[in-house]
Amino acid sequence: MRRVVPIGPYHPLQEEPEFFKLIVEGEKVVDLEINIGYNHRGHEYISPTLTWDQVPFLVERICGICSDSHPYAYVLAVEDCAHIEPPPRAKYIRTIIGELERIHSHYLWLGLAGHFIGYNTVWMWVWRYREPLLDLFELIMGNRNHYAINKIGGARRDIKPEDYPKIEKYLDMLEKKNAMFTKAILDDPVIRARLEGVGILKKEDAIAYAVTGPTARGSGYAIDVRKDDPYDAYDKVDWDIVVGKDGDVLAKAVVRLLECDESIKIVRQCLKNMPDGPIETRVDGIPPGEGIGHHEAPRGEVFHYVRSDGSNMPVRHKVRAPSFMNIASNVVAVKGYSIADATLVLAAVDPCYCCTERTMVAYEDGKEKYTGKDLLQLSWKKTERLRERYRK
Amino acid sequence: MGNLKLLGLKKSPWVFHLAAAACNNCDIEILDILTPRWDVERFGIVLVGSPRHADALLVTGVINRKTLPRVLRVYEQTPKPCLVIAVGSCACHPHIFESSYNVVGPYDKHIPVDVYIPGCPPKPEAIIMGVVKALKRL
Amino acid sequence: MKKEYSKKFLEEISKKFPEVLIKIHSPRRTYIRISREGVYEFAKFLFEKGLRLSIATGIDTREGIEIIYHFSHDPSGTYYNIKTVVPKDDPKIRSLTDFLPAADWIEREIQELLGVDFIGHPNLKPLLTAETWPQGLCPLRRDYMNEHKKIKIEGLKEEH
Amino acid sequence: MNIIKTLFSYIIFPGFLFTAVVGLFVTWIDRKVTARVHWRVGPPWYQPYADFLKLLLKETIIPEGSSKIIFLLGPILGLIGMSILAVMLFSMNFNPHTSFVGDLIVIIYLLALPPIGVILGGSASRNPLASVGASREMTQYFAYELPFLISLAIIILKAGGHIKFGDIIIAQHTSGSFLYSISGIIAGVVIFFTMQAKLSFVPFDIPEAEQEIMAGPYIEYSGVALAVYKLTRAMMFFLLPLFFISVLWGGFADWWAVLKFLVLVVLIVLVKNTNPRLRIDQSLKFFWLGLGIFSIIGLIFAFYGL
Repeated sequence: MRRVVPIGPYHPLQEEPEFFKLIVEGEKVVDLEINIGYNHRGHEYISPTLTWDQVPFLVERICGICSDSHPYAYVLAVEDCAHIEPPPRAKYIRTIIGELERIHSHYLWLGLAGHFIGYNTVWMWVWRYREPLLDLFELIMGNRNHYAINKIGGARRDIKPEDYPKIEKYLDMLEKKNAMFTKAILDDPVIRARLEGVGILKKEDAIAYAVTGPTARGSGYAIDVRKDDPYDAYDKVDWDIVVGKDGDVLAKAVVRLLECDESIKIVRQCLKNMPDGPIETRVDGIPPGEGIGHHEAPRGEVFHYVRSDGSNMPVRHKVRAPSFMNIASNVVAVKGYSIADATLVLAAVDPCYCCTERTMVAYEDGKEKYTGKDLLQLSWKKTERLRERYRK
Repeated sequence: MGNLKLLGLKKSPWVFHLAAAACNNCDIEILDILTPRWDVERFGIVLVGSPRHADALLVTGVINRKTLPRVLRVYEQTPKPCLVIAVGSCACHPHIFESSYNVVGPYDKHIPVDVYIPGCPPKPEAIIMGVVKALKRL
Repeated sequence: MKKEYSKKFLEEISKKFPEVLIKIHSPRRTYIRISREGVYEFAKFLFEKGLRLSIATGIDTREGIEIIYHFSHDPSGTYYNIKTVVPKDDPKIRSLTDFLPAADWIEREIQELLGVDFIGHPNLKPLLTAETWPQGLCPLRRDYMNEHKKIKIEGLKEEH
Repeated sequence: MNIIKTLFSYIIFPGFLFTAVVGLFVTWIDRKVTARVHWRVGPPWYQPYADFLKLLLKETIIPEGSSKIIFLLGPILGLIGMSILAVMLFSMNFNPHTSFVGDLIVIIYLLALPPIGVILGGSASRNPLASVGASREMTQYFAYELPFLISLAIIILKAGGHIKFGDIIIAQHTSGSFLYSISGIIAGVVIFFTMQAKLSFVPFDIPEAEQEIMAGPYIEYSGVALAVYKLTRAMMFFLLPLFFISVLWGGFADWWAVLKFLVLVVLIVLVKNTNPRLRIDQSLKFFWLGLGIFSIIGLIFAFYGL
């Protein structure tokens, strides 16, 4: 007997609205129908109505978790179009933030994966160690998410030399914890029973569906933009691509965990070799032409294409998030497994369907208490307090 | 009787998390307030999986054409009395997305909103403060 | 080594498909212009060579609707972008889905946002917009964008 | 006078009211210990009571097209079963001679009432996720019932072949707890896991897996009906460890029982927090192949008096 089990659009499995129709026989999934568009806000339509410098703020709000990756790829695309060479220090700063974001995103996924298999202890513990990283972001860029670090021709904020030791200290702590989590996941028989051999995406399917990122690498398809087409500081540091081979959920989880180790390595080397100098170059308009930028986001390759006609706004801006390719591959990965596995498989590609804006007025008892400006100041004060606490 | 009802609601607000077209940030920060650093279970706040069990809806993101009917349905399904808390600037006003063809406006155009928490994303402290304020207003 | 591969590959292309126009923007970005009829064969050739379809972009330009297929050659990190133009009065092109499942979603997206028909696509339903969205109204077409802007501005004037 | 006494024992002590109050307190222990394992602080002591009160006062929605009577009967069935079970457990522990022949079988059926209520309610909800949950609950019930019955057979053997609850307790008073023997340990382990499954705790919370099928059978419930479900669960959480203590750990007529009870509760919570959820087929395999064979070995030991 065939039945339809709907997952979504509002379902605890996903934080975002997304609609999967699982067509099941008993507990076995025989087909999957994916219905997206619940998150469609028309970025590609809005983008040509903004100036070149405003677009990073828009694309940052495509997704809150890869809020560094989208502006990164956009900036690379514009730089490719206008042949702009950012100063070396800016390149290193961008690389560091990109890698820290990868750690934050992978930890977020790991915690949620634990939550999905009902293992809330993993969720709580992993997020506990992710929290100091968000503090570091606030310390460097003034916001926990939506960092706004990328800028055409450079970086918006500098990492101060006195902040290096704090980053190093965090990395030392994380390295130990990461080893602990890797061991815990590989050793726990019940976790293995749930993850091993589930949701296998074969290499041929991975190539045909053009998946990217850990989803592809978990299936033994070794592609990584950072290695293939190195940009910024990635060709100046020493690191390895992590490739799994089975293509199951366990392989994807292990690839993500080991990638965190590589990210730690990259950030350490970047901090050590960081050159001095300015963090941005002067940009005088974007000449007519077209440009492509791609960045290896935590979930895979983010691809941006821009076309300029020489005015102050892009003519066309195409955005391709990694999940656009990865989610489509679920159709093959989920078939033949049970409903319980299906939710895990759907989550294993680290789907991300998603964006936002700032500051209004808060009321208390009908009276205006804080204006936008007050709130901004309160927020600055907190960041300052945090900085002081860390400097001690 | 009325007082008892309020007391129960104040001491045990169960929230359902409803994301329309949002970037993930507010949603992640909402999950974040459950984790050890913030731990809102201290105040009895629990995230529930079905709108039928909820007392408060934490809504994020702008509403687009496709999510609008779903949002209305979830709101209908929630047993009354229920609070609606708009988390994040998008939920308060579409701002940057206003010019888009697919966005049909903020939440308060479609369902009654009790508290607005601005910020992109609001810090976890701000979200907790917003929920507390919503409870105080009862 | 990577540069050499690219050079050799481009030579092979111009031998096999003499009608294409090749423009090298930078060492790792190459734009190739081809007629609408030749896209299918050319894309198939690229896919068999092991290139990965990253995405396709549709742009509404003066000459017609321009579609760019972005193919990535990962070992050398090079992007080969196939450009083709579909006239606006006859917006049709052959679908790539029969050998490349990755093209499924993006063709649906271009169909709904720009109104290009992909012949041979198994399931050409709207991907992103709502069921209530009027069929055939393409938000990324110039005429819609200009119209929509005008409506917005008039609406704002009325509000104030 | 006798009627009043009976009514008192069913409604107030040790029946419904007392079990409910203590049961809700036990769920607080659960939440607090869980929070400590997670490095959190956890809720204040009155939290379960506040939750319950709030649910009682909220609107109860009956989904359109569902069978109204069965939908509302589902939660009540379990509640009645647990109230009667409480009276039986208490009276037989403090006064073993009130026991009657075959009362253990009555208890087995009383313990089956809550799952039956969940299955009925879930199937009546007319929601695909609820019906998946109900079918999982049913599968799970058949899975754990087999080893559970075999291990009860071990206990009956050890008590000299009487299917009388009172005799089991008397036998333990005279010759020491059954738990302190090989077959007793085996029965203890099996009943422990069965308790975990009966309470639908991780790793056996498959029927109501929140991340897979939302709340499963409970998805359409709200207000009073949901409150009753929660209360039944809380009462079960109180009564199942007591049942364990009565049949295996020497009864609970002395103060040591409080300590034993807490040890059991904390153990259950720890197992709950250090395991991921199993799949339904894995759970079936675990109970039938793993624990089934294990309990049969225990039965053989018990036969030889070990």
